[in-house]
Amino acid sequence: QEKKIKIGVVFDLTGPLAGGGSELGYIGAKIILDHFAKTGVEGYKIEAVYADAQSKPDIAINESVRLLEQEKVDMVLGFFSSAQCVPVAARVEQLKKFMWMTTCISSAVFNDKGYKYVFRPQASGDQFGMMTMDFIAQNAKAKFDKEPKDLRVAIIHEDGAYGVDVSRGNEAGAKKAGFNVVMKEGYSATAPDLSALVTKLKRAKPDVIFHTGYNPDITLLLRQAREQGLKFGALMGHGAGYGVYEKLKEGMGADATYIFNTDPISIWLANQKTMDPKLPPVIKMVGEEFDKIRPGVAIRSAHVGIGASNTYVFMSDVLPRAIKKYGGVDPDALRKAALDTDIPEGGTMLGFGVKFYGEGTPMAGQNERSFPVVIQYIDDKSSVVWPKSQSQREAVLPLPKGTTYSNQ
Amino acid sequence: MMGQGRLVAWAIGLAALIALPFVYRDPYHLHILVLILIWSFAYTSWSIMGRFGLVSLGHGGFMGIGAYVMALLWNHLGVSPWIGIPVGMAAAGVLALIVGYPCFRFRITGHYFVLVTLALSGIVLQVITATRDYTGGSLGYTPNRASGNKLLALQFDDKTTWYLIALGVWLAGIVVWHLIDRSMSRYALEAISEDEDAAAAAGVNVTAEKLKITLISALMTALAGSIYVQYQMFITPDTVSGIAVSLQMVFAAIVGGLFVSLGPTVGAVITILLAETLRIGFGTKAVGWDNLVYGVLLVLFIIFLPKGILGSVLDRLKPQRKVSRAHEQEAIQIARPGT
Amino acid sequence: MQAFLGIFDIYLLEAVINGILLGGVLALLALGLNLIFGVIDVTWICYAELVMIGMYAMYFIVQYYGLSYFIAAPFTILLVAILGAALHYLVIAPLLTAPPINQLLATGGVLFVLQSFATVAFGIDFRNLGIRLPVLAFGDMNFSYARLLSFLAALVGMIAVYLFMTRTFTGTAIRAISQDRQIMALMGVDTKRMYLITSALGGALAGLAACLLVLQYDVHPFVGLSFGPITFLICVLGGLGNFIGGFIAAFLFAEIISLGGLVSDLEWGYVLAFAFFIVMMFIRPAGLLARRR
Amino acid sequence: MLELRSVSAGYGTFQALFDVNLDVKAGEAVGVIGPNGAGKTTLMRVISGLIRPTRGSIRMEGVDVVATPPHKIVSLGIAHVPENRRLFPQLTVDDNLKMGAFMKEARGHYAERLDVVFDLFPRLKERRHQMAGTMSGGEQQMCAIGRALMSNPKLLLLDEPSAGLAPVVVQQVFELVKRIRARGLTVLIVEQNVQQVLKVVDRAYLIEAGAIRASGTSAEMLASDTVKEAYLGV
Amino acid sequence: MLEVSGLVKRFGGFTAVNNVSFRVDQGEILGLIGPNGSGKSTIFNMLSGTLAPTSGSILFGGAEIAGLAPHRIINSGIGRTFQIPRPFRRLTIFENVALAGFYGQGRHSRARAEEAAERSLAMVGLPTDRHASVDGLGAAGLKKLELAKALATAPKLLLADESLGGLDETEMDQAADMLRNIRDELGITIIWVEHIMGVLMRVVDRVMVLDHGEKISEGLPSAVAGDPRVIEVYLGTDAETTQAAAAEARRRSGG
Ligand SMILES: Nc1ncnc2c1ncn2[C@@H]1O[C@H](COP(=O)(O)OP(=O)(O)OP(=O)(O)O)[C@@H](O)[C@H]1O
Ligand SMILES: Nc1ncnc2c1ncn2[C@@H]1O[C@H](COP(=O)(O)OP(=O)(O)OP(=O)(O)O)[C@@H](O)[C@H]1O
Ligand SMILES: [Mg+2]
Ligand SMILES: [Mg+2]
Repeated sequence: QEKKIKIGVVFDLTGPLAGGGSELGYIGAKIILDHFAKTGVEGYKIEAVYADAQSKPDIAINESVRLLEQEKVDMVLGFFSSAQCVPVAARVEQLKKFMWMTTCISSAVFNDKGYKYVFRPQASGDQFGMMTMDFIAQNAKAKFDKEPKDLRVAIIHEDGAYGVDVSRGNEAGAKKAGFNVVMKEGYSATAPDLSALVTKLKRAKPDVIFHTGYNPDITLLLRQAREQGLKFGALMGHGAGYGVYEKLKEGMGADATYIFNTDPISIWLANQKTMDPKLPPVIKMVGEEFDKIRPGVAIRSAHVGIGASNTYVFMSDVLPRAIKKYGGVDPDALRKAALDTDIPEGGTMLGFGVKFYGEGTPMAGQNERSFPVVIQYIDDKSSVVWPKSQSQREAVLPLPKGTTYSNQ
Repeated sequence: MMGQGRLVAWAIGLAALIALPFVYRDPYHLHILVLILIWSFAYTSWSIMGRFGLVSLGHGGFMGIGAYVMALLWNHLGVSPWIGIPVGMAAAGVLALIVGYPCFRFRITGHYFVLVTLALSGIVLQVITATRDYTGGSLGYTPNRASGNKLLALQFDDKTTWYLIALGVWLAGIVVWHLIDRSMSRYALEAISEDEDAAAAAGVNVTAEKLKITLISALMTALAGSIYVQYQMFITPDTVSGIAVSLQMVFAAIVGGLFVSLGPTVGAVITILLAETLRIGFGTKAVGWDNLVYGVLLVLFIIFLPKGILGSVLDRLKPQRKVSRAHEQEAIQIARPGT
Repeated sequence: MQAFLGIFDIYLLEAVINGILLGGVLALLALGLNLIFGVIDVTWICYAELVMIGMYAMYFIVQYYGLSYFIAAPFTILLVAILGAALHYLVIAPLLTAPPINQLLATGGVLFVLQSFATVAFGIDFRNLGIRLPVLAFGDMNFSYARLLSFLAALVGMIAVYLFMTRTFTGTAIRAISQDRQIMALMGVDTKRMYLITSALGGALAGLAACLLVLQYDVHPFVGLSFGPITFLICVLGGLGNFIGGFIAAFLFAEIISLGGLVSDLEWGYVLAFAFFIVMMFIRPAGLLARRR
Repeated sequence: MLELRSVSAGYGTFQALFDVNLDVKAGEAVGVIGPNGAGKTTLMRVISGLIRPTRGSIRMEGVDVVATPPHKIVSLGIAHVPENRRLFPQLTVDDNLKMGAFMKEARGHYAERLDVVFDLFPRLKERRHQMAGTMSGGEQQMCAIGRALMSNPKLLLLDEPSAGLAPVVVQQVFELVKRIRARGLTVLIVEQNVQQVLKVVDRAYLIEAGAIRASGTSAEMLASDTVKEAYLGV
Repeated sequence: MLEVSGLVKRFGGFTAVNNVSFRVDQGEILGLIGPNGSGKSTIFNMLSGTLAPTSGSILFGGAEIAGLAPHRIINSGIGRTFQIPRPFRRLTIFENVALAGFYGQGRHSRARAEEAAERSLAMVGLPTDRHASVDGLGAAGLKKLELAKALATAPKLLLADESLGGLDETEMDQAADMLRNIRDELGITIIWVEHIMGVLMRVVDRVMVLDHGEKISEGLPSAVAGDPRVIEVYLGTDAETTQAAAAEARRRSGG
C-alpha cells in the first residue's frame, strides 16, 4: 500500500472573514502544500483536501467532521477564526486526531483546555496586545516625553473573538506599563456608524489608540475620525485588517502612512541574515508563487506568510520526524513529533522559534517562542520597528506635524 | 383522524429510523442525520405557530436563550442540564410572553409582527455579544466537559446515543404538532389568522390562544437550542441568533410544506442535504457557487411549489378539490369596511 | 453633579448632529423600501443587497472605467432600477397571489443569491472608492460632507416621492394597488405596468442610496447586513408606507444609536435602539405618526 | 351600444354563464334580475373585462371588447361599479375618486368631473378627506358610484347598488339612476330589489342558472308569470 | 336583560355614537334602524366588545360589560353576526360553527360543541355534513353561516346585523321566519339591524331609530313608522309600505 498523508485544510474562502485575511492565509498554506506535494516527505505522498468554512463556525465543525470521518484525513490544518478553532479543537481532541492551527490567535483556544493533539505555532492574541503596549511603554519617555502614568491610551476593538482577545492583551500591557487607560470599548464590525465612538475618542484625547478590527470597520472608523477631526499621537493596529496594507491604502490614501501594525513579521521583511539559511529560498518561492496568483500587490500581506510559514514548520520539521522517529503519520506519532519540536529563534520564516508548551501547562499546545513584531507603514513600505532585534528602522512617533490625524 | 394504514406506516417508518444507527455506522452521515433531526425539531417548533400566519423571525433568539441559559448554568453554577434545560425553556417562554402579550393585545400582525420578532432576535444577539465576559461573546461558548457522570451532564461521545436522543425529541415535536392539529385550538388559530374580530366574536380569546401557541413554540425552540449545544458542545451567537437563522427556519418550513406535519422535516432534510451536497460538490474549486445555486434553488422552490415540497406532493395524491375562490376572497377581505 | 453636567459638552452636540447625519443615511435607505414594502405591500427582504450591487456598480464604473463619479451615478441608478424591475418580474410577479410569507422568503432567497453572486463575481475583497470629500468644520466640531450629501438627498428624495405619491395619478394608483389589485383594471390601470414602475422606482432609490453610501463605506458582499435589518425596523417604526414617519423614525433611531453610543458602549446603543423599537411597537403599533385607534 | 352574443364564462372548471345574448341600446336603462348565484355578477364582470368569456363575442359600439386588454376597456366608455363596492379602503374619498379618473382621457377633465360627482353626492364632498374604509355602507356606495362616474363613461354597470342601504338612500340611488340616465348615460343594472328596479329601467332580463330565462319591458316583466314563479316565489 | 346608558363612541374627532341609552327585555325582538352611517354597527361592535366604548355603561344581566374583551362578552351570553359575513375559509362549514360552539360556550367539551354545531346548522338550514367547504356557499348561505355561528355560542342575546342584505325575496322571508323561530323556540332575545322595512317591521316587537349617532325615536313599529322625523331621515317614500307592514304585524300579534 502506498504511503501517504492526507491533510484536511480548512480556511474561509467566502463570507466576511475571507476578506479579513483568511483567504490570504489559505493561499500561503496552499503554496507550501503544493510545494511539498511535488516531492513528498520521507517517501510519503502529500494529499491535501481543502474545505471552505464560509466564515461560519457551524460549517467549520461540519467540514472538519467530514474531513476526519468521511474523507479520513490524518489531520486537519489551517483555520483562521478563533470562533472556529474553539469548537473544532474540542472535536479533534475528542476524536483523538491531530490539528495544526496556522492562525486562530485567540488565547481562549488553549487556555486551560489541556489539549494533547492540538498545536499552534502562531502567537496568541493577547501577545499582540502586549507587544504594542510594550513598544509604546519603551518609547513613551523618548517620543512622547511623558511619564507612563500621564500617557493616555485608548483601547478599541471589534467585538469578535479576535478583537476581544487582543484588547485583553492591551489592557494587561497597559496595566503593566502603568498607562492611563482613558477608554476601552468594543463595537460590532458590522456597525453602520462609528461616529459616537469617534466623538468619545475626541473627548478622551488619547495619545495612542490601540485598535483591533477588520477591514470595513477600520476604514469606516478612520474615515469618520478624519471627518470628525480626531487627533492623536499614534495608531497601533493589531493584525487582521491592519495586516492588509492594500486596503488601508485604498480607503485612506496617504493617511495610511505612519500607521503601526503588529503581526507576525511579514516573511518578506524578516531579517534573513539571522535566519536559518535554508529559509530565504523558500521565502522567495512563496513570493513568486503568490505573485502568480495575485499579481501587482504593493505590500504582500503578512497573512500569506503566516499561512506559509506555519505550514512549512509542520511539513519540514514535524512531519519528517513523525515518520522517521515515530514510524508514521498517525495522530500519536504526529503529536510526539510536535512535542519534540525545538526550533531556535530565526528558525522560521517569521523569525521566531518553535517550542510547544507541554502537557500539564495551562497553554499546552501553544508555541512558547512565537512573538509578533511591530511594523510601521511608511510611504508604501512596511518596516519592522520593534522588537529591537528585528528592527529595520527607527519608528516615526508621534505622528509628524501636518499629517491628518496629528495632535502635535 | 389517523387511519389504520397511516398508523402502520408510521410504525414501520419509526422502527426503521430507530434501527438505522445500529445498521449504518458512517459517522459523518450520522452526524448529518443528528443535525437534521435537531433542526427538523426546531423547524417543526417554528411551524407550530408559523402555520397560523404568526411568522416569527425571532425564533433564533429563543433557540439562543435555551442554549445559553443551560450552558451558562452548567459552566458557572454546575447546574445539570436536566435542570438547566427546563430553566432555559422557561426563560425563553417568559421572553415569548413578554413580547407576545403586548403584540397580540395591540393586534400587531403581519409584516409588523415579523419585524418586531426580528428586532427581538437582534436584541438577543446583541446582548449575548455585549455580555461577552459571561457568554464568550462572538467567540462562542463551550459547555465544560463533565468530569463525573456523563448522563447527569447530558454529554455523550457516542453518535448513536445522540441520534436516538435527537430522534426522540423530533418525534415528540411531531406528536405535539399532531396534538395541536387535532385540537380545538387549531380551529381557533386558523380563525384568528383569517379574521381576529370574527374569531373573537365566536368567543375565542384571541390574545390567550396566540400566547399559548407562541409559548409552546418558544419552549420547543429553546429545547432545540439546548439539545443543539449539548450535541455540538459549542454555540456562537451567530448559530442561533440573527436574521440568518430565523430565515433559515422559515425557509425550511416553507420549502418542506408548512401545513403538513412532516413538512418542516422534509424541509430540513432537503435544505441541509442540498447545502451539504452543493458545498462538497463545488468544494473549493468554485468558491461561493454552492450558496449561489442554493439560493436560486430556494427561490425556484418557493415560486413553483408554493405549498412546499411535501405539501405539493400530498396535494397531487389527493383527489382534486373544488376550485378555490381564494383569490377573490382575498380582495373582498381587504375591501371590508370598518364594521 | 459635576459628572452629570460633564455630559453636556460640545461633544454631546457633535453626537446629536452626527446622529442627524446618520439619520439622513438611514432615511435615504428607508425611502425606497418604504415605497415597496409599505405602499405596494410587497416584501423585499433583499433591499439592502440591491444597494450593495449598486455600490459595486459605482466602484467598477469609477475605478475600472475611470468615469467620473457624476457620470457613474446615473448609470448606477438606472442599473439598479432595472434590477428592481427584474426582481419584480422574475420573483414577485409569480408570487403576487401567494401568501405574503412566500414573497418574504423568495426575496430572502434572492438575498442569498445576490450575496453569493457578489462573492463569485467580485470576490470577497473589501473595496473602496477612494474618493475623499472635504470636511466641514465648525470650531471644534467637524462633519462629514458625504453624510451631509446623503442627508440632502434623503430630504429631497422624500419630498419628491411624497409629492409623487400624493399628487399624481400614477402615485395614487400605486397606493391603491395593494388594497385591491383585481379592481384596478376597472380604473383603467395596467397593474403589470404599475408594479414595474414602482419596482423600478424602488430600485432607483436603492441605486441613489448606493451612490451616496459608496462614499462612506467599503463595498463587500456582506455590506447589506450592516443596513438591512435596521432599515426594516425604521420603515415599521415610521409606519409602513408613511414617508414622513419613516423619515422621522430614521432620525430617532440614529440619535439613539449615536447618543446611546456616547453615554454607554456602542453595542448597547444598538440594544437600546432595538428595545426602543419594541417598546414603540406597543405604544404606537401603526407607526409613529398614526392616530391612535 | 352593447352587444353580447352567445357569451359563456366561468371560473376555472365551473361554468357560470351559458350562451348569453344581451343588448343595450344607447340611452337605455336595462335591468338584470335573478336569484342568488344566477350569474348576474359574472355577467357584469365579463362585460368590464374582469373575467374573459370562454366563448362568444362582446361589442361596445362596434368595438370588440374581448380583444381589448382589460385596463383599456374603461376607455371604451364602460364603467363598472362592482358588487360590494370594492373601494380602496385606505385611500381617502378624494383619492378614490381620483382613481376613477386615472385614464389618460379622463385626467384632463378631472376637476369638472369632480364637480359633477360632488353635485350628485354632496355627502362625499363633506367627507372627502375620510378614509373610504371607515365610511358607512351608504357612503361607500355613493363613493363607488362617484368613482365610476369620474371616467365620464357612456355605459354604467351597476351591480346591486342598493344592497345594504337605508330606504331613503335606496330611493336616492334609484333616483340617481334616473338622473344619470337623464345626463345621457346608458345604464345596465343588476338588482335584487326587483320591484324598485323595474320602476327605473326600460327593459329587463331575467337570468337563472347562468342563462337568460326571460326578457322584456318592465311592464312585461312585472306581469310575466315566469318572473313571478321563478323569482318572486309567488 | 340589557340596559345601555350614555353610550358614546368617538373616532378621532368624529362622534359615531352619541349618548345613546336603551333597554331590551327578555324575549323581545328589538329592531334597530337608521340611515347609513348612523352608528348601528358601531353600537353592535360595542355591545359585543369588538370596539371599546369611549364612555357609557352596558349592563347585561345586571353585570357591567362595557369594555370587556370580546370573548368574555360572548361567553357571558351575547352572540353576534357581522354585516358583511366573515366566515373562516380555511375551516369547513361544520368547523366554523363547532369553533363557535366550543369557545363561545366557555370551552366545555368538544362533544358539546359539535352537538351545538349540528343543532345550529339544522336551525338555519345548512347541511350538517362535516366536510362541506365554505367556498360552496353563496351570499345567502354565508348569511346563514353567520347566524349559525352566533347561535352555536348559546347566546341569551343575539345581535343580528343586516341578515337579509343580498338575499332575494323568498330567502328574505325565510330568514325572517328563522329569526322569529329562534326567539320563539330558543327564547333568545334579539336586536336586529336591517334596512328592509317590509320584512323587519313584520317581525320586531319594538323599534329604535338612530340618526347621526343619536337616538331619534323608539317605540312600537307602527308608531315609529309614522314618526315624521323617521320618515324624513330614513323611510322616505317607503313610509307607506312600512306602515302597512307594521300594521299587519300588529294585527297578527293581536289576533
Ligand atoms: N370567483 C369565483 N370563483 C368560483 N366561482 C364563482 C366565483 N364567483 C362566482 N362564482 C360562482 O358563479 C356562480 C354565479 O355567481 P355570481 O356572483 O355571478 O351570481 P350573482 O347572480 O351575482 O349572485 P348574487 O345575487 O349572490 O350576487 C355562483 O354559483 C358562484 O358560486
Ligand atoms: N374605525 C372607524 N374610524 C372612523 N370612523 C368610523 C369607523 N368606523 C365607523 N366609522 C364611522 O362611524 C359612522 C357610523 O358607522 P356604522 O358602521 O356604525 O354605521 P351603520 O349605522 O352601521 O351604517 P350602515 O347601515 O351603512 O351599515 C360612519 O359615519 C362611519 O364612517
Ligand atoms: Mg352578484
Ligand atoms: Mg352597519
